[in-house]
Amino acid sequence: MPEPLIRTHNLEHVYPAGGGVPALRGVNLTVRRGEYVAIIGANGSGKSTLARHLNALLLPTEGDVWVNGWNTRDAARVRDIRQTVGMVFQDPDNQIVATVVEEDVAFGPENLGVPDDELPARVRWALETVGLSAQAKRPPHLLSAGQKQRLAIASALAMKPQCLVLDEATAMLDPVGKAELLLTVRGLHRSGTTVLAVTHTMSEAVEADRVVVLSEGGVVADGTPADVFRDEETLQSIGVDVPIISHLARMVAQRIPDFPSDVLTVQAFADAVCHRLGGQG
Amino acid sequence: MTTETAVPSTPVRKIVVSGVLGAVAIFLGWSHLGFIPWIAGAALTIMHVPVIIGAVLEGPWVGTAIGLIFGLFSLLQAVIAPTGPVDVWFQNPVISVLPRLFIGVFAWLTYKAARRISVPWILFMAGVNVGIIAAFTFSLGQSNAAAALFLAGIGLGGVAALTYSALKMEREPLALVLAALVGTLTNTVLVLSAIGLFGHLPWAGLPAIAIANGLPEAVLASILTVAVVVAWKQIETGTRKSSL
Amino acid sequence: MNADSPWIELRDIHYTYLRGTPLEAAALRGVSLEVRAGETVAVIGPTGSGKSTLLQHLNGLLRPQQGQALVLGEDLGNSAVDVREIRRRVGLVFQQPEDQLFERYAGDDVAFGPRNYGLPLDAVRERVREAMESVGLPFEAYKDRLTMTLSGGERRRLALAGVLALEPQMLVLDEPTAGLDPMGRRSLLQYLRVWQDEAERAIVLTTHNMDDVALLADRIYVLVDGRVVRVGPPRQIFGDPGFLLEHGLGLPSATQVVQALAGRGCSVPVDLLTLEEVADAVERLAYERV
Amino acid sequence: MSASEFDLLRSVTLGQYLPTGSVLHRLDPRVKLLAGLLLLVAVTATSSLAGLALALALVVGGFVVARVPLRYALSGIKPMVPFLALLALLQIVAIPQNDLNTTLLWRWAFVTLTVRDLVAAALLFLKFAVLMWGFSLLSFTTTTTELTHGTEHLLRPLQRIGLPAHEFALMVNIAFRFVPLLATEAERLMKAQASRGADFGGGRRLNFVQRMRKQLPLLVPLILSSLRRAEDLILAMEARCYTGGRGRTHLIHLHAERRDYLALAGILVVLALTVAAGFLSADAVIWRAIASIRTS
Repeated sequence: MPEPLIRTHNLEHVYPAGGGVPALRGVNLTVRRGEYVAIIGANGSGKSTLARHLNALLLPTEGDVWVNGWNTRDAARVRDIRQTVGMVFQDPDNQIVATVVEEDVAFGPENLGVPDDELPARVRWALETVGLSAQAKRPPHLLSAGQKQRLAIASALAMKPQCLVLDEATAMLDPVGKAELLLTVRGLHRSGTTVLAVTHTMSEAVEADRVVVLSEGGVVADGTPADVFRDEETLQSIGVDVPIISHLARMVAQRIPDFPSDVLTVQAFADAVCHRLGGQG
Repeated sequence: MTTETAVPSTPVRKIVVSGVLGAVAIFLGWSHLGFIPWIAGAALTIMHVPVIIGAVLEGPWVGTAIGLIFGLFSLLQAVIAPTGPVDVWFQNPVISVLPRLFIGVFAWLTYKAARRISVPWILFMAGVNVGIIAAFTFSLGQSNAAAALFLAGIGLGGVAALTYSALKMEREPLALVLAALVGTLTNTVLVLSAIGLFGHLPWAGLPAIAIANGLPEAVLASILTVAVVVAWKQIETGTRKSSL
Repeated sequence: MNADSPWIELRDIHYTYLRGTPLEAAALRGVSLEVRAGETVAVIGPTGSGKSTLLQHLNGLLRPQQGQALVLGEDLGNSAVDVREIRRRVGLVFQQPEDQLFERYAGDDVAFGPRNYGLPLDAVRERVREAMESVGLPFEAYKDRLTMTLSGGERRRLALAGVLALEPQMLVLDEPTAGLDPMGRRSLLQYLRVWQDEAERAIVLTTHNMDDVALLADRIYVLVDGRVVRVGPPRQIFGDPGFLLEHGLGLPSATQVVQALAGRGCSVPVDLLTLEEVADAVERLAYERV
Repeated sequence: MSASEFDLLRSVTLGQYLPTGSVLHRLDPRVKLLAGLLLLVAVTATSSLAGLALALALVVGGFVVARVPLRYALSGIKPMVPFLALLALLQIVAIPQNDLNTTLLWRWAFVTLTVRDLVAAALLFLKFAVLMWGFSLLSFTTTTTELTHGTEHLLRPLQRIGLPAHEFALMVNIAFRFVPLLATEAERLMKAQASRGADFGGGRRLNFVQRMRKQLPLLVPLILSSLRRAEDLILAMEARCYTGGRGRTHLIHLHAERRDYLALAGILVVLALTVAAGFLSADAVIWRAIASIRTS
């Protein structure tokens, strides 16, 4: 079994100003290369706190976190860890450093000391991947929120990370922006990047092939979206909504007994209906 | 939203906080929100408040850096987009940039010292101030008795109010008020002295301007500094309750 | 303003930012809109269609450069109108309002509005109590809380309370549920519905969440590039999903399912809006085939 | 009444950069920065009208080359004309220049007006104008980003003696990056508070306390929000492995070409003449030349 990309062991975190209440209570999580994992939970469940341990922005109060075999407590490895795990944050405006799009993308590689002559090609590749090549010379404050988030992804990509953590990256986007961002992320995952999406938007969680549910700092569920979203009651009790479609599927299942209730997307639901009607007709 | 109180001051933090508060200073100047019209067409500025806040929160280096940005910007604004006669003098970096480098340092020193303030120290300071005002009134009294008495009245009133509130306030807000007062007076005194040095204004007139302009600016700066820092570091003060 | 005339009537409003400068940008190009007592009107449109600019004409933050804005019988075109009184009766809440809180204690922030209108302390306290209770922030428990220590959802409801404390006749909300987690969104919508049913009140809101629109709106205005391209009840507007998708607008979940079913030949009535209706329609389809 | 009282913020466009794409725009920013500094030194150092006229010609020529409409470029000085006139008058009254061998033009009670007074007034006006238009030309033709790059590259050799050139440039870059954000934020704050009865119109004379009560609820959340944004940006920069200037490579490299050296040399010559004119008392020479033509 190859070493997982990310592994946490009894990870606990207490914020100094948090009044002693642990934000994370003993989280054990492993993520293998190439996985697309969604981390969901109500506000205050510890989602973002967990995400910020994965690139050593936060260090555990108790327990350990390993990235690519390196312990995040090992100061000498912090740079390698952050190069391996890129991160995109929630607010599009507050994560852009430079006053020109292409220079912001270059910021990360410049910090890594990527040789000067390699930088232009890398910046062009990153902007190409997220579809922002035309905006290279423009100031960021003239971009839409969706474009700014894609710029943030390009800036993380330019460091050639093995894994990309999206910390509620679609929360402040409109539907068009959300769809574009999810499309970009799906493309990255298909080309081999491990993706960890912290979100409370169910349409984003359904994109993943594995869902981890957090509540009050602990993992309460970990499985495929279909398994996790089958149990609507417990999820609602910890303040997590199921995708609207699984809610609809469950309502139909009450009316038509053998209707599959583990359906998650609009298309899957429509197929199930037609299959159910076709099969009977 | 919890902010860690004891946060190590890494180089990144120093650069970012300086840049962001520097942006506030630039914005206040550029949008004229930083100018509050005062009597006789003069305007009080609060563009030095971000410098004081930066110094109090992140130390003297950040205070100096924001002071530099504030100074360079006011130089640039005086040259490119002048609005009043004062701007002609502010085209000279010794007047617009040099004094602003010291606001942060003095504000930080006062803030650090004031946190260890004790009642006898307050009374001692009150005594010192009264002495200064007395000497000043005596010297000015030679040439213009009426003005001297008037200014002395203001000065004594100020010291009395300050001493009373110092005895009443808690440690942290008091330290912030003193940091803001010293920071503002540093700016006013050094800028006016530089102006005096270049002979733009007669030396005799400077103390009057210092008090007429400097004191209200100091009051404004301390109100703003306390309101921001106390909210940012979530410090409970005063009645610890809303006014309802 | 007689009884049945609309509370708000915009006629052919044009607005251009920075008019006459090289940075000129036309936001509204002839918009007409009407809001009647007790109605909930939704304004939907892609980002940059002029939604926020339109909303700011409803409480006089922006005055019409061209066309007429009649709000509660006053013509906002002429500058003699007491616009502060209009702003009291038409409460406007901006996007991410939690960023605009400035008082240290929650109670004081809600009191900002009533104090601006010179109310005595006990009247202010009563207004603040009522407003905070109506958004699920118990007065005694929350009035002395530090604003910065409240959660994002709580601060957004506090900002809403700050407007409700002025006892407005109308609420104008710019993306009220944007960025909230599902629980926060549900509770906010609940408070809005309760507020509207309490008395004859109207709501105008913009949002990208089409499920909210299907749930709340009596009438919908579709805005594209500063022009109203469609207006009508939800069933009619969402009955033509192609048109909305074409302009980059989302669809309520129910409509998405209906479209997917239609695409596969299982025809269900096209104007279904809620999940219950879809579930019943599928049930009917299943038992018809038997 | 179309412009609302909140529009002032939206018009806060940072600097007056006009992308006319002229050769001046394509000059190496280091040359333009050095030119600005040289102009500052030359204008303050010279005491000769002729020299200043030369510098003025250089700046106005710059506007033409940069294809900046002259009326627009020079209009910036309009608000200052009354003040400059006032200052000139003050100078004449306060610092009489009637001792040297100068011809007396006019006398009234204790006020004396001599040729030298006029020259002093003209010097004051010209120095102010040349400096203002010179730096306006700089801001028309150079973006803030180029300015920070130019400054960083100019200061880089000093980095070896401990001057934090990289840190300073990054800080200024962040400041320029945040000003437009603060502008939109402040506008939203003003509108939110106006929606709750705050009166920013301020048509009638608000006294000091009223005005402060209006401005404080605006400034506190504005500064708090900039501190919040700083916390996010710190995380974002750390997540991208920023640990200070050492070992950092650079995407942007400034290459001075022949035309840059030529331009700098040209500017140097003109400004040297401007200063030299003062020492060679060129004004007197020219004055005598004009006088001799007139009398012959």
